Amino acid sequence: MALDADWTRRWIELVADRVAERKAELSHLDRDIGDGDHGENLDRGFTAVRSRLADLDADATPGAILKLVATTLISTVGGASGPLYGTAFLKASMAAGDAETLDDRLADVLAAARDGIVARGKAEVGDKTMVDAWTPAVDAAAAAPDAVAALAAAADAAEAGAAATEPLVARKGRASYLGERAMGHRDPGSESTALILRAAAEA
Amino acid sequence: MALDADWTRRWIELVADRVAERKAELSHLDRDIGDGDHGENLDRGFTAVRSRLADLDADATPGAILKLVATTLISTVGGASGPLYGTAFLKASMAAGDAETLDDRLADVLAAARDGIVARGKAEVGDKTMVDAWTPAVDAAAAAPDAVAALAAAADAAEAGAAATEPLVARKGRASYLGERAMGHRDPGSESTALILRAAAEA
Amino acid sequence: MKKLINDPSKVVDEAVAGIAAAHPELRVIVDPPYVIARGDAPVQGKVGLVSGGGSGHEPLHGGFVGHGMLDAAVPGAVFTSPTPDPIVAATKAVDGGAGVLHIVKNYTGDVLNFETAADLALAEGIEVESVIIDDDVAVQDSLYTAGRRGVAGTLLVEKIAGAAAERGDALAEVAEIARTVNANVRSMGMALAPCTVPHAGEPSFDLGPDEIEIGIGIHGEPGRARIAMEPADAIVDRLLAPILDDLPFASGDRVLLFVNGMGGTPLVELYVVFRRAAEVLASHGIQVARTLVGSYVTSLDMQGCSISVLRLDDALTELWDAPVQTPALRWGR
Amino acid sequence: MKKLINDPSKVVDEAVAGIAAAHPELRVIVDPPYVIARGDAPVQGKVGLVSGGGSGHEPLHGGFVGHGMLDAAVPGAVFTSPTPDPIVAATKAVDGGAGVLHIVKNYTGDVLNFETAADLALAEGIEVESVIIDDDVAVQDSLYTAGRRGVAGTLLVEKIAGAAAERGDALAEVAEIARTVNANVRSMGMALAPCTVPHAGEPSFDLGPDEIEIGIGIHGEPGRARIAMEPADAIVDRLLAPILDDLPFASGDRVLLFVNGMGGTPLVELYVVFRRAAEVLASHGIQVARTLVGSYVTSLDMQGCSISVLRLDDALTELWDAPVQTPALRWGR
Ligand SMILES: Nc1ncnc2c1ncn2[C@@H]1O[C@H](COP(=O)(O)OP(=O)(O)O)[C@@H](O)[C@H]1O
Ligand SMILES: Nc1ncnc2c1ncn2[C@@H]1O[C@H](COP(=O)(O)OP(=O)(O)O)[C@@H](O)[C@H]1O
Ligand SMILES: [Mg+2]
Ligand SMILES: [Mg+2]
Ligand SMILES: [Mg+2]
Ligand SMILES: [Mg+2]
Repeated sequence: MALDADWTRRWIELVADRVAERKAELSHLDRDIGDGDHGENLDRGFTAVRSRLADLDADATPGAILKLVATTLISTVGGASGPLYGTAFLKASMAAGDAETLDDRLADVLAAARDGIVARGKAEVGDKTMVDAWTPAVDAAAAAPDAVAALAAAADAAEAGAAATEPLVARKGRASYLGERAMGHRDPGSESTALILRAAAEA
Repeated sequence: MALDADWTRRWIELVADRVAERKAELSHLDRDIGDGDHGENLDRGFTAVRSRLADLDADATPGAILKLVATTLISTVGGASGPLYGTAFLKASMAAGDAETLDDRLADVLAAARDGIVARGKAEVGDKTMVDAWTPAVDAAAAAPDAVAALAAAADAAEAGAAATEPLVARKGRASYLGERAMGHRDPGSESTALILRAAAEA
Repeated sequence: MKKLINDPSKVVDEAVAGIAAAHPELRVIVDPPYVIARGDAPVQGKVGLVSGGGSGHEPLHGGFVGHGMLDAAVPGAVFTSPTPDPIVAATKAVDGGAGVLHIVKNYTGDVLNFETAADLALAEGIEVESVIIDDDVAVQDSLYTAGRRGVAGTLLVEKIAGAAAERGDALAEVAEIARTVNANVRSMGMALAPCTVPHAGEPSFDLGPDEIEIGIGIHGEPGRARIAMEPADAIVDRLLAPILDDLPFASGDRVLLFVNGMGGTPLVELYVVFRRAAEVLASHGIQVARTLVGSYVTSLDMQGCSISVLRLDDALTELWDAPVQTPALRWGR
Repeated sequence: MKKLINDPSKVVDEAVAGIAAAHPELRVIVDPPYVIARGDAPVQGKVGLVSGGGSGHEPLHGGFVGHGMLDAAVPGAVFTSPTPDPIVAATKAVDGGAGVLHIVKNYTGDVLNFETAADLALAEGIEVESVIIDDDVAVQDSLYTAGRRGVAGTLLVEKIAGAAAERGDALAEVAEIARTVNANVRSMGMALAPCTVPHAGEPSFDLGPDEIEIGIGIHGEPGRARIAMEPADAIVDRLLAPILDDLPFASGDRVLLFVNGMGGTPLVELYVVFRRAAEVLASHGIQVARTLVGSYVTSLDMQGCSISVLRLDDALTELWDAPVQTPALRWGR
């Protein structure tokens, strides 16, 4: 399997499908320790992404597709996750450049995405944010023998990272206002990160 | 038994006791077809009456006592029942004049009270108001052989009159806003009238 | 019952004390019975305006005391008309020699207590006129009822008559203008959820989770019909139809559209209601020339709204636009 | 969920349309993404003020657009910061050549989206300064959190900075005044009952019939502690203690006391709260020189209140008193 433009489209469409399916679940996680809109926010964004993807040139590169995702998320999601995921996809598209496939640079693309989030949001691992899913995923991808294995390893690591946010006290985002009351709840952004990376592995 | 000043005081104090006891019940009747404050209103009034009674000259006549009740109710009750009961006691005090007892004029005193209510509120029998308790009571008192019998007859007639308001549609007061939805509920003012007249019979 | 109160029987006392603390420009008698008056009352040579009624409708009436509106407000117990004494006291306090207008919502208790007060004031040599407000179209057949209730239209009467008094109109003229406003305004309200009177401790009526009450008054009285929950647009249509039919309003009319919250409903919902109401009026060729949106004539914590429509002419419009400076309504100074 | 709405996903669209219909003096872009601007924007030579944030806090921010306050407000989806595009559009629309001040409540989403917008506006040659508002003392340890939240104090910043811009202060000066207000205001809120976000359809948190939530934000977030229901006076004491400790306020201070309703709480209760708050401040020797009571910075239909205290000096007092003419705050013209 080549991580080419077709794959990139399949990936993004699968994300859009899964966000729509799991919208209520994501918002529910956010209701527990945030403001209850994370699923709505991402669904608004990926619904817009899906419709704009249809208008994109048939020969658009993976990088161009990722850039479209970035600008669409930035201009439709709002909230914390909009600029964070927007920046992530923007930096990913820059790392993708105008390559036809991402096979040779997947780990760099993921690392660029994560670095973008950290640059904007200033969160560290353990702060109970989406970074807790991204960073183990980036590390797992870097250690994997090839791109396909990297995708699977990233998805597994992101899911484990999301689960590992449950016992934590948050230090960034709305959940940080709750102090110890955030303990026992999974961070919604880490869960949506796991969703995005699992979709990448299955696309 | 003479309907003298002592009796008048006992009567009014018994009314104050019973209104306090049955405050919630009266307000509950008012909640069904009015605004739920009839018990509160009367309790506020008769609590004030009780305390002012204590300050009244020991040799005050029945008429003077009734006048104190009237002015106190007018200045403390508010709502519809304040001016109506206030006027009733005011007219009653005028009919009592400076007589030492009401034995020879009880029916006139009650009729004066009822006439005062009708003059202010313009309600007729059947309009589902306190007049539906007062008018049969006045009639029964007029037909009774003596004052003691008149009190008992008035109380019985007022209670029957109050009960008879239940099937009616109201044409005065707040219950009139409800149209047929007032049917099946007893008018709170007719019930408090029955309370007042029963207390007179038992004082 | 969860409320920001202390002793349920002290709500009015403490709220009046709060009004006094929050609005030092008013002169508030903070011992019962209460009077909330303009700081500069009596204004010599000006007709004084007094209104009042049960508490629980805040900011009505105390929030409308000030330049260009009421000279004094008399708050009774919750949902209970004040007694004559404080009405007389207010009347005396605001009499600047040009007489006093009583603005009375049409409820038996309010009418009777203001009647007695007017008699007593007259006996003390103060000229008093009374205007009875009955703008609520929910009460249908006025021949067989205590008559229509005075609801949110009261605010419009107070503002416009207040402006007339402020410009120096005589008592008869101010009263006439107040009656003109009353004759040209129609209102109707609804509740999503009832209110809870503090000392009662339970809701004033019961509503199922999918029921709403149409035609409610402002005293927690149940309304004219209980129906299944509907979208806001359908509710607006249901409130506006009897309002428009009643006057009737006609194509070409210029109106003031007032969407009022009942106390527990947030502004964002009132704007959703306003949007539809303006749309419906436009579709009837009725021009919305002036607007008001907010919780001004409330019923404690009731959730719901009322809509009032006032037919304007140039004279009323000018008086509406005139400066007003009160805690709850303020412009032009 | 009973609300005066139609489609839960259309609440903001319809409310913005209602704002446009109710306030023809504003210039409202009624197609998403929305911008609510002064009718006379851009005012040449004047610093433009732009604020915004998630919807559901009405009248914040759209109700504070007008002379002497904001030049434009950018409403996002319910409780969701707007995206950069409409912030940039608003910034351009109000730039009168003197630069634009962004007033941003301290939430990660708001900060990030305004940051991007400021970068984009700068790239188009507009000078932008940003002020982050973080007045909420409920969030205790700012080193280990996203920092304090911006809550009701935002209104005070918008009013005072708006007056500075209106009198012709330069961008740096207006920003400095906004930061001074933020540095001198502290707020804390509580809920008797949570709000229900329309598209969620269920309350934002669960509260038992005898529980209240202390230290809530304005986005339906649960607060800092859940305690048993208390009388209003005890609640006020609980809210004021950390406010007074934090700045700290001291005997002799002159302050503005702002009691704010959360959307579902009636004014009469806010006055009960105000009374006690004024009493407590007096007992600390703090002089309440200016007051504000009402539901201005809300959280949909949440029941509850917040208290804000701003330390005043003569300069801030003069700016607070300066004329303002917006849908929700108006005096002096
Ligand atoms: N500073 C941050 N760095 C990284 N991720 C963050 C930060 N702040 C918030 N997040 C993520 O954003 C998620 C919330 O997104 P969302 O609910 O859409 O936005 P909002 O909090 O504005 O409502 C959180 O679950 C968290 O994973
Ligand atoms: N016009 C009237 N004539 C006689 N009685 C009336 C009239 N209007 C109301 N009432 C009586 O007053 C009672 C209500 O009193 P209350 O609840 O104290 O006052 P309010 O209606 O102002 O709340 C009614 O039950 C009725 O008996
Ligand atoms: Mg969220
Ligand atoms: Mg009653
Ligand atoms: Mg009453
Ligand atoms: Mg949000």
